[in-house]
Amino acid sequence: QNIQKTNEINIYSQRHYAVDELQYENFTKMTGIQVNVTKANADELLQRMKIEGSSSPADLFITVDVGKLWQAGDMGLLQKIKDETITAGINSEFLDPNNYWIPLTYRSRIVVYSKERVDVNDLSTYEDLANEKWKNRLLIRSSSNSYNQALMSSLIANIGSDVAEDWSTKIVSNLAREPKGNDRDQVKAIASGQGDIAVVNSYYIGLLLSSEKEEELKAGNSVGVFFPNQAENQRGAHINVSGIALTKNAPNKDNAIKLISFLTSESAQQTYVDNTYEYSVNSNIEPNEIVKNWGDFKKDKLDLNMLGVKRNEAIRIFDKTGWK
Amino acid sequence: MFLKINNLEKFYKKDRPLIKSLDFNVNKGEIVSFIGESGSGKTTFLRCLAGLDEINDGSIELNGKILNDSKTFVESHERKIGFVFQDYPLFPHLNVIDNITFNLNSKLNGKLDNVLGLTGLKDLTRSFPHELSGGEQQRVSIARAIIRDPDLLLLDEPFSNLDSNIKLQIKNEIYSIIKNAGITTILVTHDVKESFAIADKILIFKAGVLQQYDEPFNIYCKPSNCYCAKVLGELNLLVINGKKYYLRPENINIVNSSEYKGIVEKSSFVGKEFQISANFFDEKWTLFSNNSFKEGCELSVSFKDEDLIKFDSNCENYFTQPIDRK
Amino acid sequence: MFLKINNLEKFYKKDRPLIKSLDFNVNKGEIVSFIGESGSGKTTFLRCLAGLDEINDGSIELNGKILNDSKTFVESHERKIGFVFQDYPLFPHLNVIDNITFNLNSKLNGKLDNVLGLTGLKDLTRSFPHELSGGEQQRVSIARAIIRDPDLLLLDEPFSNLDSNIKLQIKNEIYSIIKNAGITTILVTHDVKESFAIADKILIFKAGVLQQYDEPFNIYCKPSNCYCAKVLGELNLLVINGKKYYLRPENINIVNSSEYKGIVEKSSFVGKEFQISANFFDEKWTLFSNNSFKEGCELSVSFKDEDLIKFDSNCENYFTQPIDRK
Amino acid sequence: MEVKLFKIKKPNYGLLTVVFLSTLIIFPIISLIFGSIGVDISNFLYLSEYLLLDYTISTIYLLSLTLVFSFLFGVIPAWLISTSRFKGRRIYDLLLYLPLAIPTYIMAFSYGDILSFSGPFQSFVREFIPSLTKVVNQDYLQIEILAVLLSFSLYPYLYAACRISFSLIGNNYINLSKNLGLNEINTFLRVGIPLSRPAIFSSIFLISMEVLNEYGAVSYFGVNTYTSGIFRAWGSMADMDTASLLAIVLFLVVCLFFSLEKWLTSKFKYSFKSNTDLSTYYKNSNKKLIYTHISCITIILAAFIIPILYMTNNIFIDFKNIDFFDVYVLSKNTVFVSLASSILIVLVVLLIQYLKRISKSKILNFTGETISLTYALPGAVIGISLILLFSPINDYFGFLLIGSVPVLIYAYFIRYMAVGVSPIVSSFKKHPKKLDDSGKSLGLKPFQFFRKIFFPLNKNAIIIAFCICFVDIMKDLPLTLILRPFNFDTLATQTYEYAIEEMITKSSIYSITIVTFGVILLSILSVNQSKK
Ligand SMILES: Nc1ncnc2c1ncn2[C@@H]1O[C@H](COP(=O)(O)OP(=O)(O)OP(=O)(O)O)[C@@H](O)[C@H]1O
Ligand SMILES: Nc1ncnc2c1ncn2[C@@H]1O[C@H](COP(=O)(O)OP(=O)(O)OP(=O)(O)O)[C@@H](O)[C@H]1O
Ligand SMILES: [Mg+2]
Ligand SMILES: [Mg+2]
Repeated sequence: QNIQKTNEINIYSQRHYAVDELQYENFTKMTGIQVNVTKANADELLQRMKIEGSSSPADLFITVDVGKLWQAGDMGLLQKIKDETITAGINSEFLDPNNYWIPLTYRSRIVVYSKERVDVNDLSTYEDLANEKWKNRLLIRSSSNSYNQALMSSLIANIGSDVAEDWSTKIVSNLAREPKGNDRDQVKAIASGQGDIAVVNSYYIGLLLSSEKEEELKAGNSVGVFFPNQAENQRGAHINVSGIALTKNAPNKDNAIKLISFLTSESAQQTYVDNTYEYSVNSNIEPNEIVKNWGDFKKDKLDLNMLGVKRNEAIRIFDKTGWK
Repeated sequence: MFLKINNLEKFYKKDRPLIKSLDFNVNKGEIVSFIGESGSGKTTFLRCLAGLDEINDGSIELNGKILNDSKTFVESHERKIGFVFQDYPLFPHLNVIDNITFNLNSKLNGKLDNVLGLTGLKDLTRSFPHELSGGEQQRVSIARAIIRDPDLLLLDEPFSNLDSNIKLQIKNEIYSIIKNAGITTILVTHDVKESFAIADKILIFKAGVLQQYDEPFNIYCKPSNCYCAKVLGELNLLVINGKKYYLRPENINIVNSSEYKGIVEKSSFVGKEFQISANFFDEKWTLFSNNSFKEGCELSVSFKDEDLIKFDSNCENYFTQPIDRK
Repeated sequence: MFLKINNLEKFYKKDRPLIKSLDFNVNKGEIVSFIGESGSGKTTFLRCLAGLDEINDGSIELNGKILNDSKTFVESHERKIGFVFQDYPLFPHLNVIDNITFNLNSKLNGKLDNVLGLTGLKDLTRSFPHELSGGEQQRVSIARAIIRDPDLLLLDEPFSNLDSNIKLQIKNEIYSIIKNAGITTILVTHDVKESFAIADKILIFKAGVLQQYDEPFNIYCKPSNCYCAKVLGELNLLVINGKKYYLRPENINIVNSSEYKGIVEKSSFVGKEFQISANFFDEKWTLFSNNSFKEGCELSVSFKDEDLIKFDSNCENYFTQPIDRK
Repeated sequence: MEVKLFKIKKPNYGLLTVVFLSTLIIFPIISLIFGSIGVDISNFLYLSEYLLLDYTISTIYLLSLTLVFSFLFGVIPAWLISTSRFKGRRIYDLLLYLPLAIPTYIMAFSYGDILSFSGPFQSFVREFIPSLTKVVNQDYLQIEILAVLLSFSLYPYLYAACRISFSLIGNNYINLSKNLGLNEINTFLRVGIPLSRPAIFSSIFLISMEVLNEYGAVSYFGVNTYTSGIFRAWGSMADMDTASLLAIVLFLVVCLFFSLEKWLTSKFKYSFKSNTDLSTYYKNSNKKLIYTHISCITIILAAFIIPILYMTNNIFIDFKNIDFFDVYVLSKNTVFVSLASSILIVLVVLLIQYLKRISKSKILNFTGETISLTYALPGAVIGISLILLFSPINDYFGFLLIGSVPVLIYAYFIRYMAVGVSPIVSSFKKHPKKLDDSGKSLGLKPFQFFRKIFFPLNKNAIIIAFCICFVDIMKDLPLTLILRPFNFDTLATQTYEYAIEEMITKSSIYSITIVTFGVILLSILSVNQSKK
């Protein structure tokens, strides 16, 4: 039985892209270790791990929102990973200061604008979106979306909760329509003229621009990509990472570490960027062609754990200011 | 003529016509009793009148308006015909009151009380159908039909589950309601007594054909064929010189001795007198007597010649084809 | 004693007992006719016998085996009791044959033919219940019960939808089947004639209480109270010197003149004779005559003193509490 | 009267079985309720202060609209198809069930896409009728449209139950109503609908619960329902206790409605009268025929054909990327668990309803009803409560129950019980008790009873219950997501994973496979049905 154990890893994952399976296959091919995955929502997985406690079969926990990784650590479900060979290849700005998790990819929450109706020079920072000039022109999805929650958390951490609350109020009053739809729909809404600018995740633009549907391509092409807060002395665009963490009672710890180092290896990182429109956490890996066209950008240096720490406060601000 | 039935034909399977050619008229306010064997098509006929079935030929005319012929079919809900169904269906989700007043919205408090009283349902107004006895359900069904003053009232075995007491009471009340309001009524019943008691006319129906349609007394005294005679009461067959004669039981007197002798087969008390089955000339006779006779006894009887009933040859049975009565 | 009912009590609502304390026995092979008003609990009683309802107190014993008492309840399907329901429900997914032979697997071809013949269903064997007339459905229901030789046969208004012809035939056949096989039978009917014709004993039931249980002739001649007397036939009230006497219509003779005079209210032909309603001493009387009388006519009658019926005071009405008959 | 202490009957195995089964079913709820005693309610208070009123109002609005539309799409065609005979009736009958196979969120995402700026509708107008471009260029993500879309995929619950119920009303009551002066429309309103109350109530219950538990479509349309509250508490505030508390409150409210309805109708009966004709009732006028065709075709087109065409188109677009082997594996998984669970559900529902029917026991009656109530809990909450229930066993025996197929089936069994109950109860309530009495007096033993009366009489309903359960379980998400074994995907999870990542195109092959199974199943069974 022991032998069997050493030959597998159990993953609870929130990520469910085809590329993940590809990575696991490659890993199994390389090491002969069987990878078992259960994919579900992060909250349910967290709850499950918590209830299962020491008898949990999970070795690794993967999310697309660093906030949940922080939460897992906070709940005492994780153990630290201190492995130089892994962290060496990773751009240190994405690393967890507490070593509870390892980043795999990252993406930015950016502003897109109608190429027809918006002068790109009018765009500057997230804070600026609260400006009167965007009244009835701004599009963004609902506050129950974790990307927005992460964005708000970053704002609280960076500019303080009072200012953030004020910002939120103004954002709400600038909205062209009630928050709804997904990120792509915000872009389509710009295309159809319901609003002029929108806040979306970077890789959705990539998805649109690579779409097989002509009309989607058109929609994607009608907007321009803008990374906010890029100016000198500004903090940079908000980013969020998709990361992996080792559970507290991981039954197959050694295999798990192997997988982590595999996923952070340059070849695996290359696989990520080849198949998705995310950015690699390894500075040596260039992003996908479409993404590269948007150019390099300055990233917010905030401790990513803050996206989890400030989560609750962010939600209360949303609620208070009526951001649906 | 209030209700005119012309050459009505009806079948479920084309080769087996149920009603061959029915032709009769009813005057306004008349009560016609429709008598026929089980399965002869009485209910089917009422269904046609009520517009629940279409007739296959002929016409139905009510109050000068054609209800159904080859071109017209007035929908049931436009006919204003009261129907007490043979199996007295009640809506299972409505209580007695709601069943009775179903689809009536006018104020009818007085009338309702009246109807409830006459059908003896006053204590059961809030009961649901499954909590009612068979007779109670039937009474609700009657109440529901008569409360709405129909143009034509169809009663299909309306009293089959009522005890004699309440039957008598309801029968009398319905009779007076019908007569007062001048509601034309067709009553299907198996109980010839009932027909005699309230019908203005009796229609005897057999083998898809109207056999006789007349006032009770006339039918009893001048039955148009043997079948009609039998329907209204028992008939004993007597063959004299190869000719067939019939005798009603009540016209037979038991005497000490006579040329007519028979053997008692059974004698049973039927209340007020004994009914005696006896074998006369190899025919089974029924007669009545105030005394009981033992099985096997010899019995002598006498009768008056004028009480002998005779039919000409085509009336010895029943008509199988519609006869022209015009 | 084949069937023993001891102190049976039954209610739907505790404060309104339907059957207060029923106590009677039936011998093997006897036919008991159960007579009671609509809604008096006849069907309920049969349901208890059949095991479809539980009794609230007392016991039911069949053939020496307790079927139901405070400790025991034999399930319906273990009782082998034939039940012809008042509304003759048939299984909608089965045709006539399958309904009749439902849950019978033994070969019974001869018997089946026999039963089909007697109920006149030979032509309808492949019909489904909804394609049958009311009477035909009822006959299927009867056939279904008698084909399985039950220990106890319960007939709840089994003939209500049959015409007199087929009724007579079935009644006679059932009678001989029952008598040959010695099947104990309880027959609920509203038609006292029927009871007289086939019942060995009649049970009169009213207000939750057994009023009288005896042979037909005895009940007719020695009714235990006024109610029983009335059930079996009409009764005319006569008050002589402040004392109440009753007279049966058939014991009244119309004479040319006498001290008893009344006014005719209605006279109607009931087949074989006229039924006359007349007003005597402010009471409504019924009598029979061979002639019709006009409304308003004066009528003189005579009767024999020995035909006067008298009840002691507690029998003037009906019993409201069970009486001890032991 | 003596007090009856001992009634020597056979031990009531039926009762024991039902109590056992229903305990099995409601155990998770009970554990949830006990688990929520004494939890920290500050988040709960916070939510009720800021959001619940708002959420409740939009929930009620969405729910009412959805029910109205479902009623239109479900009940009216059910009546038309049950009470008239016309050409094409059978095919409509089949097609009208099918939208059930399209998950609500797929319906919402598909229409969201179809109606969006880049969708075929707007593109078409821009291309060919430019003058209308302004008119059609709207924001279609509105709560009213959401309600229509939800009812597109939910009305089949109503359709199924009403179809059963309407076809069992019996000529007898229809004739009565005609005779009492009601035309067809009034008969429908005043006889058809009241006599189908149990069917309508149980399917309204199902639809309401689906709407209440719907998250994907609802959040896509930016509508915040009560469930958003639950997930906000859980997902965003990381407070599972508050989430369960909210779920329990919802559960209790539903229980209240449920009991109210049961209490109100405790005296009512809905059965047809025995010996009645159950078929054909109404003649078709030409006008009515046209109306019938138009309404059926419109519904089928909007709720089924259009989404299917959309998905098919997606498949063609993405054809080269489709991994058919994967589709095959997922289909195998899906069919296996759905089949096992729906058979289990139908058997248990039948057993319970049947025992309820032949016994007079009050307890049985009560438990028979309560088992549907599990549907009132969000799937994810049930999932968690099961994990809660089974993890001690994991600990104790050292093997994994959670994340095994049996537990997954058990979870489906709990959750989808109500889906199976609805058609079967609708049918059972329609059959007169008199038939049971006849059967008993003809000496039927309990099992024979089932075989000879209940099964043949309720066959249609059983078939439909099975189909609906099967299709519903095929679509299940929350339970599958959290309880499935490692590396175990179903068509639904795969559909969802793509859809949620805004890759509708890729998800289409999986959702259309779900639909295909639904079509195959329904067709086989409807052919089987028509043999009768
Ligand atoms: N839907 C049907 N399809 C075929 N045959 C039918 C249908 N309905 C009735 N019948 C047959 O037509 C005949 C007449 O039926 P109907 O109900 O009119 O008889 P009825 O005179 O009312 O008899 P009863 O006195 O027994 O009620 C019966 O023999 C019956 O079997
Ligand atoms: N389930 C029930 N709940 C409450 N009351 C009931 C129920 N069933 C019957 N009753 C009442 O009990 C009484 C007796 O009913 P039952 O059916 O035994 O009468 P019955 O003597 O057979 O009458 P009928 O001759 O009219 O059929 C009726 O008044 C009826 O209203
Ligand atoms: Mg009839
Ligand atoms: Mg009765």
